[in-house]
Amino acid sequence: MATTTDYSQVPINQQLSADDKIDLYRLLARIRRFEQATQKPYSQGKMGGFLHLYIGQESVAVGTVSLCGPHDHVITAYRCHAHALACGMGMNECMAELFGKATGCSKGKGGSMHFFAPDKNFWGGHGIVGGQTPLGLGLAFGEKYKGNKGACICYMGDGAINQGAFHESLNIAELHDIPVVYVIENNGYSMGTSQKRSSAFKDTLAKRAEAYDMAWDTVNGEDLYEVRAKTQEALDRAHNESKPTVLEIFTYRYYGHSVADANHKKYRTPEEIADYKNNHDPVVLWKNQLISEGLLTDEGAKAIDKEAKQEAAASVKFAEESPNPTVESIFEDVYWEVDNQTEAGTTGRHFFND
Amino acid sequence: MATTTDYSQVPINQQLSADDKIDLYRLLARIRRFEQATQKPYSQGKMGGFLHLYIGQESVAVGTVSLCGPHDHVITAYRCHAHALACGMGMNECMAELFGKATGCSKGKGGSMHFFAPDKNFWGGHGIVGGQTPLGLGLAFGEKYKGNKGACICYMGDGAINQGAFHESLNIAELHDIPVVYVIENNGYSMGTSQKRSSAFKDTLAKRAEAYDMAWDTVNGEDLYEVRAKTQEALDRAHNESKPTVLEIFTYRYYGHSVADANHKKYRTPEEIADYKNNHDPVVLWKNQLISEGLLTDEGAKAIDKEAKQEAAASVKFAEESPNPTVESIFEDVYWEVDNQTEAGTTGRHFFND
Amino acid sequence: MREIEYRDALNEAFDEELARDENVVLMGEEVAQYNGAYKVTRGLWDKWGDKRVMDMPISEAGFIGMGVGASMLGVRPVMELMFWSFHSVAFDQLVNNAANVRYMSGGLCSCPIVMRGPANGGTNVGATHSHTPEGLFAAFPGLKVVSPATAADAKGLMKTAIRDNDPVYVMENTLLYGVKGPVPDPADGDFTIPLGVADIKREGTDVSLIAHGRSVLHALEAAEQLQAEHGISAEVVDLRSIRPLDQDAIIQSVKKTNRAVLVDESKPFCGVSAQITTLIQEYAFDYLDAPIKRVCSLDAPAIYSPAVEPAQLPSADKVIKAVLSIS
Amino acid sequence: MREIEYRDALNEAFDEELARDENVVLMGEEVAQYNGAYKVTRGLWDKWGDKRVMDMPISEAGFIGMGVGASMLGVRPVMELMFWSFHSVAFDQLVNNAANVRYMSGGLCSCPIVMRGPANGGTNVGATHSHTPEGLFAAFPGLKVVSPATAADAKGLMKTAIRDNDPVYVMENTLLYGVKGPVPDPADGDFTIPLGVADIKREGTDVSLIAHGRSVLHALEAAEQLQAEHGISAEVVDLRSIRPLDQDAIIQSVKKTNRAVLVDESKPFCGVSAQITTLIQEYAFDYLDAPIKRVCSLDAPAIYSPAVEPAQLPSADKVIKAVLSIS
Ligand SMILES: Cc1ncc(C[n+]2csc(CCOP(=O)(O)OP(=O)(O)O)c2C)c(N)n1
Ligand SMILES: Cc1ncc(C[n+]2csc(CCOP(=O)(O)OP(=O)(O)O)c2C)c(N)n1
Ligand SMILES: [Mg+2]
Ligand SMILES: [Mg+2]
Repeated sequence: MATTTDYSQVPINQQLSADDKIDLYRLLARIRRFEQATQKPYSQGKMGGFLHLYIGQESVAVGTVSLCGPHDHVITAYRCHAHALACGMGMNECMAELFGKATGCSKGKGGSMHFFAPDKNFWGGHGIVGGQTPLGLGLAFGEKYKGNKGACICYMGDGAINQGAFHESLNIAELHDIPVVYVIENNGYSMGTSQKRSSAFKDTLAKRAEAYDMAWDTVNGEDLYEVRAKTQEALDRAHNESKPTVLEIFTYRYYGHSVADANHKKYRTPEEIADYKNNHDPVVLWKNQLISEGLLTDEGAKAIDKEAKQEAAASVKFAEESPNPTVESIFEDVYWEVDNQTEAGTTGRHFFND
Repeated sequence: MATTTDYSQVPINQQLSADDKIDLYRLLARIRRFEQATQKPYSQGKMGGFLHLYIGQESVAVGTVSLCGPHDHVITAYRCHAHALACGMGMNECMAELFGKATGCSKGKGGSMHFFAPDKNFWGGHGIVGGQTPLGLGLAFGEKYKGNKGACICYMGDGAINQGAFHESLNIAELHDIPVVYVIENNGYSMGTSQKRSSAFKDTLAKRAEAYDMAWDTVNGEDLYEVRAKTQEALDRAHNESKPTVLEIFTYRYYGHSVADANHKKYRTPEEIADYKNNHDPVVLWKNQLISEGLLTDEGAKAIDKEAKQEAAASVKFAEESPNPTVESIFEDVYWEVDNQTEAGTTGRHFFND
Repeated sequence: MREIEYRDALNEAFDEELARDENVVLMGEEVAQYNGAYKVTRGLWDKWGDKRVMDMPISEAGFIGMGVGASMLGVRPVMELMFWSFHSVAFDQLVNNAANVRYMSGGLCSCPIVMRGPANGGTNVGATHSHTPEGLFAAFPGLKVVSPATAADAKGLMKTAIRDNDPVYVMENTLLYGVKGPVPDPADGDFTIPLGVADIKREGTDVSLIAHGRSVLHALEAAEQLQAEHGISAEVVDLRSIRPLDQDAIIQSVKKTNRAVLVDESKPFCGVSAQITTLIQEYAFDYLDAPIKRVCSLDAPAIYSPAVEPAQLPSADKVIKAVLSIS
Repeated sequence: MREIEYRDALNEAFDEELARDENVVLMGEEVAQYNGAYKVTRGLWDKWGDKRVMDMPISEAGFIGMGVGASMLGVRPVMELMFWSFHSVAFDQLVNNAANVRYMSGGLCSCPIVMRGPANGGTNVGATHSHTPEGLFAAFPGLKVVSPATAADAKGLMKTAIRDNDPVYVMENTLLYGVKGPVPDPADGDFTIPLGVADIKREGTDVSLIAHGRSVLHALEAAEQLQAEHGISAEVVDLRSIRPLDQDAIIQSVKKTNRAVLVDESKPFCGVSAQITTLIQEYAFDYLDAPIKRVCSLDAPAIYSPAVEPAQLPSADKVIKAVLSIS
């Protein structure tokens, strides 16, 4: 990954004002603090199901999403908290979703794996590995169909690339000139399986794109400037040529696959984890970058971080105080026509409980 | 595809005796005549369903299967008549299968798309595009698991390569060192869709194997010597290194996708079809080769062809005179345990008709 | 009324909806340049062009999922599966993404998509190509399933399905494509049929024959013979829509006739007929004078043999036998 | 008798069958080095090594199909789906290749394979991860489906499944993995339970509670309360095996009690309970004193909310209510 390009100098990064850069830091800090705030309530049993933390990978979601315009869409897998916040969702509705509350972004129906905010161009949060990859294709296709200059950034893990649906999507994307950007967030592991044990490949995973004659690139995910620079190239290709790209972004997760993954120190060495935390932490690196650029002081950073922490704590409070969904609500949000009490929704029997 | 190698000179072809070469011609002629003999009864409504003819592609099945030893297996898609005969199945049980008779290889249960002869290492005949590709992987794995030096040649069409299951299979094959040879029989079209309209690729379809760091090659399918030479390399790789290969063999089908495909002169020009028939017919080319090698005379070839035609006609007679399956037989061959009247097969209700 | 083929009735539905709403787009294998494997989309690519009628590679999971994604943005894709049997390679997109995305997003996404294609046995294409998955999909809340038996129903239900804001899975039938039936002239106005409304295709008093899809034709034929030869008056209830289901029509008919025979080409285990039986025994328990009987496909994978396959499927004869067994 | 966890009962079954037959091989995601996502295969890779316990990439269609192909050659793969819910991405291999290859080959191929994994709701993992597909698969002739409720049944059925020469789909349950129950000691001999034999988990005279999987526990709990609080004697029939099905046991019980309540975590539309209802009304029509009632999961995709999901699932309370409604 050695490179001599100074990505801070590319136009898309040059355009960033000091405030923009600080906002990026704020977002990184907020995402980190949001997820940290989930750990206690999760361990107290206040949340259910899985909790897949993104901690360590924040620069990927923040850098890529920071480039999205009004016709650009975002969709990802179950490790979705960061993408959701980066798209502009509030901590309250996200935290409440984790608590399964009616005030959650998905009304408590989706949980950790299924955050949604279509009004902010964020389309989930999907639990079936690889299952979101054709949906991302469809979102990109949809914008093109409507005649807009738009794209979809569709994220997946390094383990997900071996799902058939992804390959089918790649072929269709290139064949039909669909402006989708597939981002492989390569954190080195799919659950307890290292990249080498799950994928056969030459050089890099992204290079598989060549099989479809598709553009691709690899990205050092710890460097927000590089993430933005290379993602912008892909978005330009999508917007201007209506062509897809595969980007492989190297990153790392500090915690287990999910909070329930007690094995995560067995399949990785403690040294490996410590090295990433100490030397490659994307939040720290960006903070240091801004300090070195003279845009931020240690103190300023601390204040931002403190605010983020408070916001996260407040969201926990909001979630805790929010009402649960009603049992009746189980039957809402199944059919549009039923919810909207249209003629279609009131004709014939839709539900078959006794 | 221009090449200067004389494939007749490679060891695997040098090993062929005059009789071997004439036997290959006989097989080509028999396959051609077998399929030609199906046309009349099919048009008379004596067969049902689909009838996908292989005419024009014969050298592919004949050349590849001619290399198979006792631990090598063959599995293909629905266009399976040639592979079946090449594996040593008789015309009678194949023709009877087309007629849906009890004497058919699959007792009239499979039809044209589902010929089987596991005793001859022929594992079908599969109708779901790409669905056989993981099965081929499993057959190759099975031989390896049992400690044998074996392989599986798994065939599919140029349209089939865009099924997710195939890509999953490629990754697993390379990752777990599975001795499978995937043969893409590229006849240029999947139904009415040209290769260019169904696949995005660089240079050749087989090159997609590079995405998995897998060996691959392309083959001029009209030349039996070349087919054998390059397939042997793949089989050697499978046998000696337990490594997979993708081979793309260029070929052509003269008729429509199935006999019901009335459109086939619309998506291809008559000139294209005529050119292949006149200049690239694999049966004629091999005959001419043998004549030029002084191993066969025109007359000798005619005699072989005549015999093949008679054998095919006899198989039609056999099929016509064979009994239909009984209605009761509908419930046979569903469960092994039931068929074998074991305790398991006679415990509990297995079938739920009133 | 003019008579047109079921196939052309569908074609008309597409053509009218393509004209009505620019968000409607047809996609599938061979639907455009080839005019459809069964010519259901004949002429539409010529007329509407590449943007509205799109050929797809043999990647059902990929393109069905793409349709689902596009529908979330307000495109209204009408996706052809060349055979419904190919659902097996796109199952995740069909039963997770299409069926659940509205729910999992708390109603924020919706999925106005139509999946369609033929789903039937009887053409000697063997076990993998003869699935009849209407019950299988109707089992997933979030999905709607219809199964038209006539040309008019095909057109009317298809147009409604395209306008519906939920995923609707339309089960057509290769054996019906060439069958003609009366269909209102487009000049006489927009012709639609609501989902969730059964059609009493024949009135009767002695037994209710409840069917959908091609089985309706067997039921009607049986009803004629039962009348002529046995003096039994059979009512034929064509469900048309499996989910939403016109339960009232079913129960009303059974309460009148006190006997029911279900005709359903699905396999018997957990088929549509099992669900209808369950509803009848629950909601008309005291009205039943005999057990509910079912005529389904024989419970084995679909046999190829052209001589034998018909015996595996429902037929008028079998329906008559079932009726006589409880009369 | 010693008590062990359901999880460990399964583990023992694998260990014993790995020892018994060198053709038995375990495959799946994280089953080897990670010891299984739910630790069901704990220690087996250490003991049996790479050849007998194999990790697979996240490619269910690929590796399940590979298992099917290997089984045709006489290997006996035991395939883990980390969740049965992931059937959706391997559906073609599961319902076409595994279920049909014997049939389409006229009996020349067979497919001695086991597919296994947890299939249940109740752990707040949402709609895509909470499918209960036992009825869905049992609908395909060629497949066998079992659903053990106790540790002993889990071990006994699993061992039989592995030895069976047809594809057997074993539906386990993440909520049962940690539940202990008596399981015979291996030292006392080979312990197997035949497929197709229901187990009367509790005798009774007034109503038959018919269930499988975790629903059996709800039925048992309800039975105790019905006895204690209402003087109603409920018989609990644990199906254990969905296909083959012990129809005799069901019908015999209903003929005795004249009333049936089915408890089935599947969704109600075309679920297992619809099939059982259909059989009862057909074979015990004259014995039924009241409509058959069902307690299923509420008919919507699985909700996440931990506070609400329990209300979507069957429970002893709901069973009691259903029983009282027909008593
Ligand atoms: C089809 C399917 N198979 C298996 C799983 C279980 N599963 C969930 S996440 C995961 C690992 C995915 O790893 P990767 O794609 O690298 O993403 P990461 O967790 O590292 O972000 C697995 C096996 C699933 N959800 N869906
Ligand atoms: C999953 C699936 N989708 C679609 C079909 C219908 N179909 C059968 S063959 C075929 C074309 C396949 O073309 P190709 O792979 O090139 O093989 P060829 O027919 O040329 O031998 C299609 C679309 C099918 N059988 N299975
Ligand atoms: Mg990963
Ligand atoms: Mg082809």
